[in-house]
Amino acid sequence: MSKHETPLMDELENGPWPSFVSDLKRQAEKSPQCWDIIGQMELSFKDRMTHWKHGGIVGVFGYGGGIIGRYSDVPDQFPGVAHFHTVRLNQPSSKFYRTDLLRKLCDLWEKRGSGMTNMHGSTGDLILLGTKTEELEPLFYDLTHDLQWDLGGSGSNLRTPECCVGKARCEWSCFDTQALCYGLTMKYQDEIHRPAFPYKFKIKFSGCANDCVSALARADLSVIGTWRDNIRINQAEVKNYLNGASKSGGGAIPSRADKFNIKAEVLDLCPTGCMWMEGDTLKIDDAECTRCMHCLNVMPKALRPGVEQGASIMMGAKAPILEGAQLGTMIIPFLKVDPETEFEEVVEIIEKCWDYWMEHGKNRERLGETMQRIGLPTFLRVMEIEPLPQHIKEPRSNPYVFWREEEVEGGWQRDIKEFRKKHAQ
Amino acid sequence: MSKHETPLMDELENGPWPSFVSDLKRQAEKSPQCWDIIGQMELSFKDRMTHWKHGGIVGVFGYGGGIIGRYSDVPDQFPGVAHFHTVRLNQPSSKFYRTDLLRKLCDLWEKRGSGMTNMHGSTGDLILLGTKTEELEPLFYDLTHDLQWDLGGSGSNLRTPECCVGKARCEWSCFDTQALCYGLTMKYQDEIHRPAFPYKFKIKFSGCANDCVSALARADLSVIGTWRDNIRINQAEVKNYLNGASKSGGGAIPSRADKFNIKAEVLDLCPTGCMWMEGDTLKIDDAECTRCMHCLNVMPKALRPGVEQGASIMMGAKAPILEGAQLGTMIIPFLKVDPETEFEEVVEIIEKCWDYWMEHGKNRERLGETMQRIGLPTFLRVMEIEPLPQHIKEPRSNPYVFWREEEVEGGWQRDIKEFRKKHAQ
Amino acid sequence: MALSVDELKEKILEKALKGPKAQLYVKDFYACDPESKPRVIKNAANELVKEGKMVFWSSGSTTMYAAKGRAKDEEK
Amino acid sequence: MGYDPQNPMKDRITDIGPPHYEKMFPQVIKDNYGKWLYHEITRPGVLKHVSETGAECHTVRVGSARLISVEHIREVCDIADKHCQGTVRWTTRNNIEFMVDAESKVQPLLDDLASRGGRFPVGGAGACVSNIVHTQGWIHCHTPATDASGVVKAVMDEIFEQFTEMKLPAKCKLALACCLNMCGAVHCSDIAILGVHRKPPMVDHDAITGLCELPLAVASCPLGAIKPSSVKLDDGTMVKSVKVNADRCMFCGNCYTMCPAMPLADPEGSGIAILVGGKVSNTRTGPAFSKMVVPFLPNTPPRWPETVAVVKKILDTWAANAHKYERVGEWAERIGWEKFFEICDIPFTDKSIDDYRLAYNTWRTTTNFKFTNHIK
Amino acid sequence: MGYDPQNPMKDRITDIGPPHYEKMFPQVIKDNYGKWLYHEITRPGVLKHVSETGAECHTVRVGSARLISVEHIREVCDIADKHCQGTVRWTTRNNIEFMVDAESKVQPLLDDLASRGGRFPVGGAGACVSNIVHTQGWIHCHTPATDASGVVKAVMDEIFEQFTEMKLPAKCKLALACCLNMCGAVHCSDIAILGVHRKPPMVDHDAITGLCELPLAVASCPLGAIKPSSVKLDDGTMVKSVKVNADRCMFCGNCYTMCPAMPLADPEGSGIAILVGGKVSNTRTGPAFSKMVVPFLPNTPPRWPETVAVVKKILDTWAANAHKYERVGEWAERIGWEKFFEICDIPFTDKSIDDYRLAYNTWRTTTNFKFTNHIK
Ligand code: SRM
Ligand code: SRM
Ligand code: SRM
Ligand code: SRM
Ligand code: SF4
Ligand code: SF4
Ligand code: SF4
Ligand code: SF4
Ligand code: SF4
Ligand code: SF4
Ligand code: SF4
Ligand code: SF4
Repeated sequence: MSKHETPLMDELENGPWPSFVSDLKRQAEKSPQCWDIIGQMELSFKDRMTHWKHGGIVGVFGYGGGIIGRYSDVPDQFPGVAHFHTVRLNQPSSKFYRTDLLRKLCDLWEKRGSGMTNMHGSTGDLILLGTKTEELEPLFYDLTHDLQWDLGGSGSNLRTPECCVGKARCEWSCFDTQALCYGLTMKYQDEIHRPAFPYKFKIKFSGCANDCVSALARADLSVIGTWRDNIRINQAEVKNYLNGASKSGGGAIPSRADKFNIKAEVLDLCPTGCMWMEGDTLKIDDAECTRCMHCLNVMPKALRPGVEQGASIMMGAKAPILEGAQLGTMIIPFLKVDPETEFEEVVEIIEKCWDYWMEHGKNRERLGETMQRIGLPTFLRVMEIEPLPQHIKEPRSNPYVFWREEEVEGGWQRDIKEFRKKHAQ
Repeated sequence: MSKHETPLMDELENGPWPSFVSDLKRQAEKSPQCWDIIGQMELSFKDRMTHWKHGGIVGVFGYGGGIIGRYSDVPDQFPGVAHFHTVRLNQPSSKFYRTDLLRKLCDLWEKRGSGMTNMHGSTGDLILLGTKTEELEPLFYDLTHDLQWDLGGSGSNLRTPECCVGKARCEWSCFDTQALCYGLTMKYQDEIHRPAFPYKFKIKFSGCANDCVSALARADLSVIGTWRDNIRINQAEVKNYLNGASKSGGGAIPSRADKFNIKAEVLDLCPTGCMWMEGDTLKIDDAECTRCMHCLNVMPKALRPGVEQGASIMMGAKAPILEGAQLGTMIIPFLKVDPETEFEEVVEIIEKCWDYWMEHGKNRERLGETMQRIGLPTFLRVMEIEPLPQHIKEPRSNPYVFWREEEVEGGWQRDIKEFRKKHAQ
Repeated sequence: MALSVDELKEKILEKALKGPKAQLYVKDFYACDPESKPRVIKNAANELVKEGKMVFWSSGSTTMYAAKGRAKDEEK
Repeated sequence: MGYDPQNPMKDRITDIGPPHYEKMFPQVIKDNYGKWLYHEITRPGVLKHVSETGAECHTVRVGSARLISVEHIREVCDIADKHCQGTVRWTTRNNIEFMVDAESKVQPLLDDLASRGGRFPVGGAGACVSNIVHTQGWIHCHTPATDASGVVKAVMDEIFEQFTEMKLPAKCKLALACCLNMCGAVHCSDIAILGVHRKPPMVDHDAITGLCELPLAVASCPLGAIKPSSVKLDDGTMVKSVKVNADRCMFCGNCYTMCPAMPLADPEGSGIAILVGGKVSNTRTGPAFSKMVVPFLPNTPPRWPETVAVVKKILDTWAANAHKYERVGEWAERIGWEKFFEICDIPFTDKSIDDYRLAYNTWRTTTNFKFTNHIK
Repeated sequence: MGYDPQNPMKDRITDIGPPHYEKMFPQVIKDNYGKWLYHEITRPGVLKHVSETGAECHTVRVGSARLISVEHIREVCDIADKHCQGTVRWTTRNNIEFMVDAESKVQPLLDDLASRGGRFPVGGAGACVSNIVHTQGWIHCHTPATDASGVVKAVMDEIFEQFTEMKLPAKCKLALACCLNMCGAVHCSDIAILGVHRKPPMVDHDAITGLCELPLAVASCPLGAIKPSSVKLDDGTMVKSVKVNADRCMFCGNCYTMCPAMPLADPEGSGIAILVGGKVSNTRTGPAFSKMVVPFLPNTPPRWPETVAVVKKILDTWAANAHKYERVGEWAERIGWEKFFEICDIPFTDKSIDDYRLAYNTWRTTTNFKFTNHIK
């Protein structure tokens, strides 16, 4: 583990954005294997190719997830990264940290690994980047004993659930994202740590339709906060926007903030056209509102979500491999999310879905792909959910209805001989 | 052929809409087999089922289209319709008729058939409804000799082309729909009368984007008029709309015509938002206009298509059997349609497309289905058409590009042994 | 009648040890007892891992099971 | 002269095409071809086109059953001879158009038409329901799931004043097709009436080998529901035939198109579906498919009251709620389909949820929706 | 104490989950949980949340490379200890947030951050480009077609002021994924940088049986391009292996995921595609996929100038032309994709025309289009 010539890497120490190369070099002072990280990266920059190989069976004993095995394909040149497994730690909901805990983690990872991390992985885990096979068990031991901290998911497991900042620091959260995220994480520890499914399963929680955790793009099941009564309007604050005392979007778009034009910026952009002014009083026909959040975003002081709050449940989002990407599909338009009942309603839906998917999902078939394969009507039937127009953007345009025999008067059995009596060949 | 008891049919003689039953009865005085038509229809009304069987091979000698064979499955009850073949006559373009010709046709059909017709069939043919096999040849003889009139298409033929009223009586037609329709009909008599293709092929012509012949829904190839310069504005007439002297839509929507509101009725409904008023002068940013026809429709006196006129060519529209319906897909955004050159450019496109489809189309595969199967990029390549953003609504969202070997630097042949020298297993 | 957990584990292990496939999806074990729910089978297989008789093999995205020693193992 | 069966090829004329359109034109059309400047709708069913030459063409549009007799056509000719110098035309929606070249000639024409016992209703222009584009049904076709002319008559009788007046927010294009082949533009209509089957085909084993090629029958099924099979007939002989896996059948009827020994029509099984919101014109928004909102209504001749009621309800609800110029589909998109079902009082069923190809594109992938009475 | 390799099961603790979130909260967060009333962005990168109790939380958001060392984290902890009572958080886009409970504490914090040699750029709030969500690339993954951290650094250096200021019409969400697996939300981002392969996999016949299960490799290909095959090795032995039908391959890499003996990465073959116009929020319009506008740019480390230029061009063109609040995709839809290609000066290729599943839905089925310089 020695310093290598790394002119390409070094170039990336220039420029205003924080440099991971400088950071690696700083860490290398304490964790010399970082020189080999830089060295192998340099080689990749030269070869324009990765130099990592597949992982395989590494993991901590009894867990089927949480570790991604990784080996260098040039271990002789870079022995410091011959093994370079990552460890996925289940982040605390919404990723708040106390420094005492973080410092302990830093020390532990400097001792047991490369000292490099990802804060955070795309699924939400805190990722410890690069260690040897033999360090895994000791690391896990210290982690659980000293830090009371457990691994997240990988493989065909429930993946580490993730949520937006929600009620902790946002005025719009329509349910308690942290509580639900943490509650389900604890309830499903087994599913997170040991493979249970045909393929990965991801759950994400956003407190409102802004979806700050991108659940609708990335989660097999997403819970998105909403309300079913009326937007709360503070008319005095509406006037403050009109007279310029408050800034649109809380000041988020200063470059285009000449004078607030409520018609152009709110009324005309409301997708349902359900807002209008009567003098300087703002009116909303809430029955027409789809709670898209636009007007609340523009006038955060004047408008607030209604008080009858809950969430929509969408299923099946995923990246494109293999059938093409899917966004979450509406499954439950509105549901109360109640910590009192330990989120009973949500749990029931999740488990009904798992039961079906575990039995009928094909290997490496994401939930969304299963839904596509069997069709939404069948999926709803399986889930015992009444079909609603809210499930669709628009009704089918092809005429190919799969009627079931019991739906058709007289069933399907007919006698061709009887038929022929009335209709000669 | 006697009068039958037809209480259900008789019911349909009531009501304000013209009654086909009364009409059948009127005709029955001259064509007694009409009693059997009414009789068999009555039976269908009772049985809630058709009483017709497949047709088979009837036709006129040497033609593979123009006749649809049909037999009753209750011929003993209704001998007058035991045979009930239809004859499709190729309508004159835009369906103008002189009465002398029509009267001759009436006489001929009373002599040779049931006396019943469809004016017109959904493809555009004039349909003579119901005759016996032995009448077909005599009918065809008289038709061609006395009326100089030929049959239209059916089966795996080019179907009878059809066009909107166009320049004959419409101010918006951007090319000569009748001339092109008639020209191609004459050029392709062989394709209309004898099967040439894997399946039916339909061509329709509309003079503008209003598409009064529904080509975009129904034609394997549609030619739709448009222009590429600026909408002609008559500002004096604009003022007449503003001051109420002219009625919006030429008076088409009187029930909602309180006072013409150019903003609500035109500017705000323009899909590209490319229109605005400067005082009472109407401005259009023609570079942004998609020539959707809305504003011209609303203010026919003030707005006219530009003068550099031509057409878009769309391909592949069809009804849902079997892959689901398709609308016409943009193939040529803009083309001059020039009678001087005998529509050379259009002919070239049609024949290039036929050449490919005849060779590569599967049996009973409509052009649109072929296009779907091979993909639009391949189809454009086959058609030697440069790919344009106008061909699509939006770029692909999946990342699955089928690169061809010649497009990739260094080709596809690689040596795994060389690779392994740099990347150990 | 569904098999007992022990019977189930026995069948699973037998399949992992002697079956033609070295690495199996959890679904491949469902056939060991059509009467048992997927969750029961999954739990039995996971217990065999805990007992050290089987191992998890993971591509990172996909997890499979193998009898100890039969997995495609980098470090062997 | 005439056709000689002994000598069928004698003097044979082929491939001469249709009569030339120009020869069919009224004089005012011929003279002003390509010169039209603008048009007005001077009263329901009456169009006035003005040419740059100053000439005018006044068109009186008249409803027609489409299924018409030569006697009726002769009457049309009588009218055309009397008022229109012996010319007449038909529209792409099967209406009849009488054209005159002066305003003064309109009223006499209208009076004449009105005197003919309701056979020539004037209308079908502007913001109205025009004629219902339709197909054969029980009058001629072998595959229909419902009738055409009868249903059209029943519907048009009920909404007749929407034809003769212009009280709608925009044009409303109705169409009917008697089976899934959808001859016509049912798949792109504001309101479409569609004949649908719901029972899988029977197989007429006695007759199948005589009536069709088995491999074609097998290949005809887009879902592979038809398989070759050997069957023992009543008389004990084994024949090659096919069997249908009814659970995979979607009742498209393509097998029957290819093989007459596989009928699917049935008095209870077959009936009508209602689709709405299609259009063809490119005005504002592009062409759009009609969407299935009622998957099944029974065949109830002679007046199909269930179908008539649904069509009228949709038409009236749209008329009462849409903006000016807004076609049915544009309106439904604007208010949202969940609202459409609610205010049209149409029960929502899973049959409206697509599960054929491309189905995923129609599922709701946003949390944006309106609460309706569907959500408890 | 500690882990005892001789006795691995001793005192083993499992399934305890993550630290409880509440224990991690700053005091002001704990006290005002669920009570927040509204927020403001007082200056770039600084949010002010006001509670119904009157309490305030001021958040300073700081950019991060995501790939960070424990030394860097310790520095974060130092700052948090000094200003934030020992608490800090990370956002869903990998920025660091320092929260203080009074306006007066903001400036000292900002000064401190500014003093640390550019390691803590403040920004990423409001109408800006926030951090680029990204993945592993050459730092850790085995399947990448490009790097992650390097490309992100190169792009962020170039558009740095879009992070530290708020000059855009709306938020612009950038993402990078190093292969088609698209770990992250590349498929729904305003501007996405995507690693793509363009050469079919090689097959390492010598090693394949040792490295993977052949049936899994065969089954992995969504297009059935992989078939079992017997191959003679150099030493003459016949082995069971697979062969790839290159013409059917779409370079998805799924085979390599399942079978390490089928690598596809290549210095020339692999590179970057640019996709634009996706979003996840439901604001105004629902979530939308990103669309591929540039199918391929070469891998040119360390600075990827071609990629940087395209991203900047799109960003600048959008910024100059979009309406307030209009996300990239909303803008492109409004002006039309043909205009997007024209004004962003991006060559249009057939690669942007979909020919995978559901492709038909993306073809233009209306005559409505704008003339651009593409039409001769
Ligand atoms: C580490 C991480 C990227 C990162 O740098 O952040 C990651 C890394 C890998 N992902 Fe991922 N995925 C990561 C989040 C995602 C996400 C985002 C998310 O979870 O919100 C997605 C898109 C959402 C989704 O699941 O669809 C994602 C979609 C994939 C896919 C495609 C799955 C699909 O069904 O479309 C694969 C391929 C596969 O499963 O075979 C994949 C596979 C992989 C593998 C295991 C590679 C492989 O082919 O086996 C990568 C291991 C890299 C390594 O060396 O560590 N990864 N992967 C993310 C997990 C960190 C964490 O736990 O926090
Ligand atoms: C007569 C007519 C209906 C009418 O009452 O007007 C008609 C009647 C038949 N059509 Fe049609 N089609 C008629 C216009 C259409 C149209 C409209 C058009 O051409 O603009 C369509 C939709 C557009 C299209 O082509 O996609 C149409 C789509 C079909 C289809 C579905 C084809 C498809 O690819 O989706 C079939 C079924 C088939 O081809 O197997 C079909 C088949 C049939 C057959 C031949 C029945 C069959 O299954 O073999 C019908 C014969 C009925 C009879 O007894 O005469 N007909 N058919 C129309 C032709 C009259 C004319 O020549 O003017
Ligand atoms: C006569 C006819 C053409 C023909 O060759 O026969 C025709 C004639 C005219 N059409 Fe049409 N259209 C005719 C069928 C159509 C069709 C096809 C159809 O109905 O099957 C369409 C497309 C249908 C669709 O979009 O679903 C059609 C979509 C239009 C439109 C667009 C309306 C819209 O709101 O989208 C206009 C413009 C308008 O009405 O403002 C238009 C306008 C016109 C104008 C005003 C054109 C003109 O300046 O002369 C004509 C009189 C309109 C009227 O009757 O209100 N015409 N028009 C057809 C009359 C059918 C009938 O008897 O009712
Ligand atoms: C801190 C964070 C949540 C978290 O749990 O970490 C967050 C926080 C806020 N988001 Fe967000 N959003 C955060 C990621 C997201 C994401 C996900 C992502 O970026 O990957 C989205 C969806 C992305 C998408 O649509 O593609 C997201 C879409 C929004 C929107 C909708 C914007 C739009 O125009 O569509 C708003 C409303 C707004 O900005 O007016 C919003 C608004 C907000 C507000 C104003 C909410 C509030 O009242 O506190 C917060 C400050 C906004 C700001 O920074 O300008 N947040 N926000 C995330 C910060 C990421 C970062 O470091 O940049
Ligand atoms: S998703 Fe909604 S509730 Fe959650 S942080 Fe974003 S804006 Fe707030
Ligand atoms: S939330 Fe959206 S739909 Fe509802 S009123 Fe506001 S802008 Fe309109
Ligand atoms: S399609 Fe256009 S040109 Fe043809 S009749 Fe209709 S409005 Fe006139
Ligand atoms: S034709 Fe359509 S797009 Fe063009 S200006 Fe008129 S309304 Fe706008
Ligand atoms: S729609 Fe069907 S039943 Fe009706 S005419 Fe066409 S093919 Fe025949
Ligand atoms: S009706 Fe259609 S789906 Fe059913 S068996 Fe016949 S061809 Fe197949
Ligand atoms: S996007 Fe592909 S290459 Fe990048 S981390 Fe994910 S799996 Fe690995
Ligand atoms: S890269 Fe994808 S398409 Fe190509 S062979 Fe591998 S799995 Fe098949």
